[in-house]
Amino acid sequence: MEVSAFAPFASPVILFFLLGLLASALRSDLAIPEAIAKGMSLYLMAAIGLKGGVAVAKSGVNAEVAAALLAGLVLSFTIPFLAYALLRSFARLDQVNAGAVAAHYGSVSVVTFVTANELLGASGLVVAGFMVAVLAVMETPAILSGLMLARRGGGSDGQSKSELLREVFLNASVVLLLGSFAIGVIAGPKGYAEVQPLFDSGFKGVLCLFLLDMGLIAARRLIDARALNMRLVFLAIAFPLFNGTLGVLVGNLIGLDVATAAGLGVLCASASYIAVPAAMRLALPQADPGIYLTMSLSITFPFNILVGISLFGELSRWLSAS
Amino acid sequence: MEVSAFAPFASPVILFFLLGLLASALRSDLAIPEAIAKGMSLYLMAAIGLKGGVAVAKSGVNAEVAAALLAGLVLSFTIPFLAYALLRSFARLDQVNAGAVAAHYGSVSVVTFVTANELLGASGLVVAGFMVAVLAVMETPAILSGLMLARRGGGSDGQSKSELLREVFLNASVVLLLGSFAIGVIAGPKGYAEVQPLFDSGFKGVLCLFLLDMGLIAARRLIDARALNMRLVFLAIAFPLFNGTLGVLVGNLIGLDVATAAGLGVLCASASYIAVPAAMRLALPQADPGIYLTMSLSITFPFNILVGISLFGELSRWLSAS
Amino acid sequence: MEVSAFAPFASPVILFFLLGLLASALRSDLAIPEAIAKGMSLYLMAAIGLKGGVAVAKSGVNAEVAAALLAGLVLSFTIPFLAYALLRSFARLDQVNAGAVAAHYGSVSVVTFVTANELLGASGLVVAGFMVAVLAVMETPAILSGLMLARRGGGSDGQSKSELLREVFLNASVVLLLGSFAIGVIAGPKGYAEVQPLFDSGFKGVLCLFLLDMGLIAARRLIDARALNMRLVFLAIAFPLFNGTLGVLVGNLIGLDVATAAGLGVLCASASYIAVPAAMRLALPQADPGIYLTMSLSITFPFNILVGISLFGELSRWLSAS
Amino acid sequence: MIETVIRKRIEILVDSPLVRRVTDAIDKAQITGWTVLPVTSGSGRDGRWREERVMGTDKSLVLTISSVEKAEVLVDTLAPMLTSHGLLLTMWDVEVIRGERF
Amino acid sequence: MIETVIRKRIEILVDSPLVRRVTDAIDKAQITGWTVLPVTSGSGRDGRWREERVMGTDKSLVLTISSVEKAEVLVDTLAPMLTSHGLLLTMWDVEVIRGERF
Amino acid sequence: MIETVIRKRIEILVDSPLVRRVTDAIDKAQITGWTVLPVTSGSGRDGRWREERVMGTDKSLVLTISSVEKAEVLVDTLAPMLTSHGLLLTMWDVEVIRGERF
Ligand SMILES: Nc1ncnc2c1ncn2[C@@H]1O[C@H](COP(=O)(O)O)[C@@H](O)[C@H]1O
Ligand SMILES: Nc1ncnc2c1ncn2[C@@H]1O[C@H](COP(=O)(O)O)[C@@H](O)[C@H]1O
Ligand SMILES: Nc1ncnc2c1ncn2[C@@H]1O[C@H](COP(=O)(O)O)[C@@H](O)[C@H]1O
Ligand code: NA
Ligand code: NA
Ligand code: NA
Repeated sequence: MEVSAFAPFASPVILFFLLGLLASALRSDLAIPEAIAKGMSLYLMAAIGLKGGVAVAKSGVNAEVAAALLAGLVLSFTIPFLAYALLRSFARLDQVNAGAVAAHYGSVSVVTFVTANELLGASGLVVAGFMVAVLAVMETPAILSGLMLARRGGGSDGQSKSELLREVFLNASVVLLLGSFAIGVIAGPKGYAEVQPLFDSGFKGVLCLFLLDMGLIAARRLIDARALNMRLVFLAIAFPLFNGTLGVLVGNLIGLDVATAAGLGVLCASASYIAVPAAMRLALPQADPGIYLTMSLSITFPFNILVGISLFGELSRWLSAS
Repeated sequence: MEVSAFAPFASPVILFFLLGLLASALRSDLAIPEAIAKGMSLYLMAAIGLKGGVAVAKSGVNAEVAAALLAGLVLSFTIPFLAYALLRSFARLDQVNAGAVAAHYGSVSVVTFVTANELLGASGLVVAGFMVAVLAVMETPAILSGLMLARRGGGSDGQSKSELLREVFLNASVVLLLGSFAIGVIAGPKGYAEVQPLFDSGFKGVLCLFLLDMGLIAARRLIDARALNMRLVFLAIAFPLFNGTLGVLVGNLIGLDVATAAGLGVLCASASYIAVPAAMRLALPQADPGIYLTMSLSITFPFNILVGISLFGELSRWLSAS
Repeated sequence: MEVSAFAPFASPVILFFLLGLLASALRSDLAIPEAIAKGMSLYLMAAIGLKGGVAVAKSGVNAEVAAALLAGLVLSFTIPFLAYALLRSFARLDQVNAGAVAAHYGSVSVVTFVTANELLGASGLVVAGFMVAVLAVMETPAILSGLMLARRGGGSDGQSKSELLREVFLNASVVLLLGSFAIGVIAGPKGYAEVQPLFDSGFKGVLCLFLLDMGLIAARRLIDARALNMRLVFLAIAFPLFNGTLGVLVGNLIGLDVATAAGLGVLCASASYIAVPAAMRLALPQADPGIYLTMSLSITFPFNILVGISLFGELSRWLSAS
Repeated sequence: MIETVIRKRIEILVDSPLVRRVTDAIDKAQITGWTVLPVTSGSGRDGRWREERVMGTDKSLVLTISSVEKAEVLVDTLAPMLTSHGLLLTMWDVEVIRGERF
Repeated sequence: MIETVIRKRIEILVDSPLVRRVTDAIDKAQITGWTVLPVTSGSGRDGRWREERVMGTDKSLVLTISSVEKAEVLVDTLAPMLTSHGLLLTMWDVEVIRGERF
Repeated sequence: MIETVIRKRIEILVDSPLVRRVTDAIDKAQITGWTVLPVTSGSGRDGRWREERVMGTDKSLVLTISSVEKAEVLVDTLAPMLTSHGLLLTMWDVEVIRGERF
């Protein structure tokens, strides 16, 4: 099968994202109420968690799962170090901002993963259900390494450490993802059947509307961006390319199937724009959201949705074929 | 069939409620936007109303329905007197707070009823559709008797009486429940078929997300509670046990089938936490929501969801078998 | 088939609208959160746009489509001139208010069209998919002619002209309607199948809840209305009757099928209450929303939903039969 | 600079079900208008509250601009409710333009 | 206690579609920033409004802190809009910290 | 007219994830309460923001009424956060009723 097999640009999911980008670029006043957007993001997390849990309830847990979880943990924790080095040397960011950006790239984007599931699935690559657990464990380690990097030398204020750790380990998306994953495992296919109409049938439509909103926000943020320069834009594309390739390779090495290795690639390539920005506001308030949020949301996210996902799918196919 | 037949703890509905309780207990920042939660509660009322109305359009109205409506009316009006006596003597609450709490226990919780419908239904006990009308008529009488008790001796300010009666009889949930019940009756099964995908297929999934939110709110409220003491906690469990048993007995006496008698039990056992608190703010602003809302929402509601519903189902089975 | 074939008053869609009107008339506190209502209106636009686009992807474009688009453009632009003349002479409105009201009647109401689709469809009249494009092109010309009328002689402030044109041509509903229409065309029936559960199955149910809210708002606005007099009320019923008849006639003349001609009639009869009021706030802030919004939302909209749609359906049937 | 006049700005924090009573009092004091703002959470002697919209026990902030005389009338009208219904009222002087409106 | 300086706080109630014009005027007056608050309902000489977000005719409250000089510039810029567009503007003195920012 | 007393009204604009820190500081200063208002968009030296609730990087407005002494304590407690966390604090005198509560 060749690249065109993905045909992502005929998928409503992608088309709604493009509509959002276009509408913002034209400065239309189209906007989705924040409460609705937040609600949709919670829905998507609950749905993907449930689905993954049910898949694991069917397939059981084995060495492959353990290997994927470990790989995810290690990749999430180490990617920031690499990113940090480039952000400091190549983009000349200061320590705090470099640490904050690095945390975003080590962590993951739930919506990128969800979109990859749909797009890869449509081309016959079904990502294993346990990858939802990998997604959840990859959210936090990068925050820790990013903070370590940002604060090297500078001391953190002790008072807020426990609060910060709670925010990091019990942040809304980790709790909701792992919680609904566990519910999926416990309820199993039979319990899931009852709620399938909402969480399964409606899923793709909600994803369309959510991506419409993300398109609107990403483009507007880029238009208003002041703090970005060409080196940062370059890195915001180079990071997903490099990290995604790394993820696919590692997935291939530890014996994941074609689709699941592609899924690990997408996780590594993706940059967080939900859990990590909120954590940074708490832990590194001096860091500039005009840098980290604009890079992850306005450049890396569209790049992954429009190009990256297909690319890592092909790469994984090619690797497993050769 | 034995108790395990209910297997409520494998139902996603219950599991999401537990996830909410747990997330709040761990002080996670997981939260569902208020507009979404409010929207879900309106959806649940419209859906349950429609469903009940359609069932009545099919089954017609008979003496059983009339008996159930009358029983509901009488129970809702009288339960507060009993509750009031105990709240005054055993828990030593003052008149105003005792009246306010009593009103909550005489009235009903829509979500408890809806959850009971799902859980009992899953174990083969299908509650009759007309119980939705019973649910609606049980919402208000308790408010009146609660206010009578709270104000004995003390005069109410006349200016607000008409406003109060409107709030009580035309409050949002009564209007929406009775309104969509009537729509269900008029539109009948054929009209309902058009809107079934939203109101029926999606129902259980929405209930899951709503209970997730209720779990979050109930636990947080309990953690922040200052005004509660052990006697009040005891009553918040004793009330549903006693009232629920009373309801099942009455249902059995007036000839309701097993499932429907259990449904009446659940209605009596449940305590309002939507219509009544708002009415109390208007009519008894001196009463402390830290008492009435915490008792009904944080203790009685979880107790009924996790224990009570199954219990009244079993009791009704046992009664009709013996 | 006779009028009763429509049986609109047994449709849940209409019944929920009546419930809203009634609840407001009784001054119940029933209210749907604004964010939810706004989200539903966006959903309805996206869904109707997609559906229309998919229909066109199937049917292709031909001379009939071109004729309908042209007719829509011309009607939307010219209707305001007629309305303006009557508003000035018969109702004695000043220039600014007459221009503002005229713009509303030349433009269209998405929800009226959507409801007509459902009601006419239920009686066997399936409006052609391309009418969604006609709907979109009819939104803006009337705004331009309305402004021309309102400002005759008086100069508009230059600074805001470009902003105004953007607001008019890129306003949220035009962008969303045309955008999802285009997505429907590109994705085609195959792409649409993926998102059908959300956008098609759920559609009628969402329409019910949205009309419930519109009923609530329309009746409340009428109750609070101060600026309306009997002549304006008369025109708010005469306009849809006349414009709707005109639309059906033109549709018949240019060779549209029965259902589609009825659809054009409904578009002409309907008055905007979403896109145009916001544009008027920007362009004609001196005009009184107590006049234009109350006429279009509280009189013309209910009239069309409850009476007009059925009427234009019958008229179109009668015309094509004769 | 355009001429400004001094008026009272009054803000009243109140349970949402009671907003109507407060705005009725404002209308009765013949003040020209009022505006309601949403509020998301709070804490006082009665403890914390948050996300109570489902229960209908949330709060709102009612804001009104008026002349000193009408402000006094309003405060006197609201006086009996202030303690019994737990209202929080603050009031201060502001400059307004087109002061004849208030 | 940390040193504070006196600045003007200006709050402008405006139709949501017009917020952009007000914030453009603030930017033009070279004030460092502004913040927009939601508003849920209101009443004035033109009657009541509530839940108008679907229609896009709801209102917002724009808040800005500035020096007295810039406040005057802003008020003068907004003057022509005030009556024609029905803005409600109030202004008063507040203490701020890090006053050099405004 | 009912007697009023003068208190300080303090409003602090803060990133929503940091609201908790601000309210903890208010509690620590032994002020009786606080109220949080939502905010929809803004602009400052760091650029504009809007609709950031999904990302969790939106802002809130914390409002508290207190005596002058406690206000000073609060401002001193918050001082270190003010610059590092980009808080915007304004403070002014208001008349309140039932002043013994604050
Ligand atoms: N005195 C007032 N105090 C507070 N808000 C007001 C006042 N007068 C008018 N408003 C607000 O301004 C809006 C427009 O007022 P008006 O132009 O008088 O209809 C009203 O809907 C209210 O939201
Ligand atoms: N002068 C001002 N008046 C009102 N709000 C402001 C002002 N300056 C900044 N803000 C608000 O504070 C936020 C952060 O400001 P800054 O730290 O300057 O980027 C902005 O996004 C605005 O919401
Ligand atoms: N000092 C204060 N400053 C600001 N808001 C307050 C203050 N005290 C109380 N509130 C608000 O008023 C509500 C009721 O207060 P209380 O009656 O003391 O429980 C609280 O939940 C807060 O939202
Ligand atoms: Na990553
Ligand atoms: Na009860
Ligand atoms: Na029209």
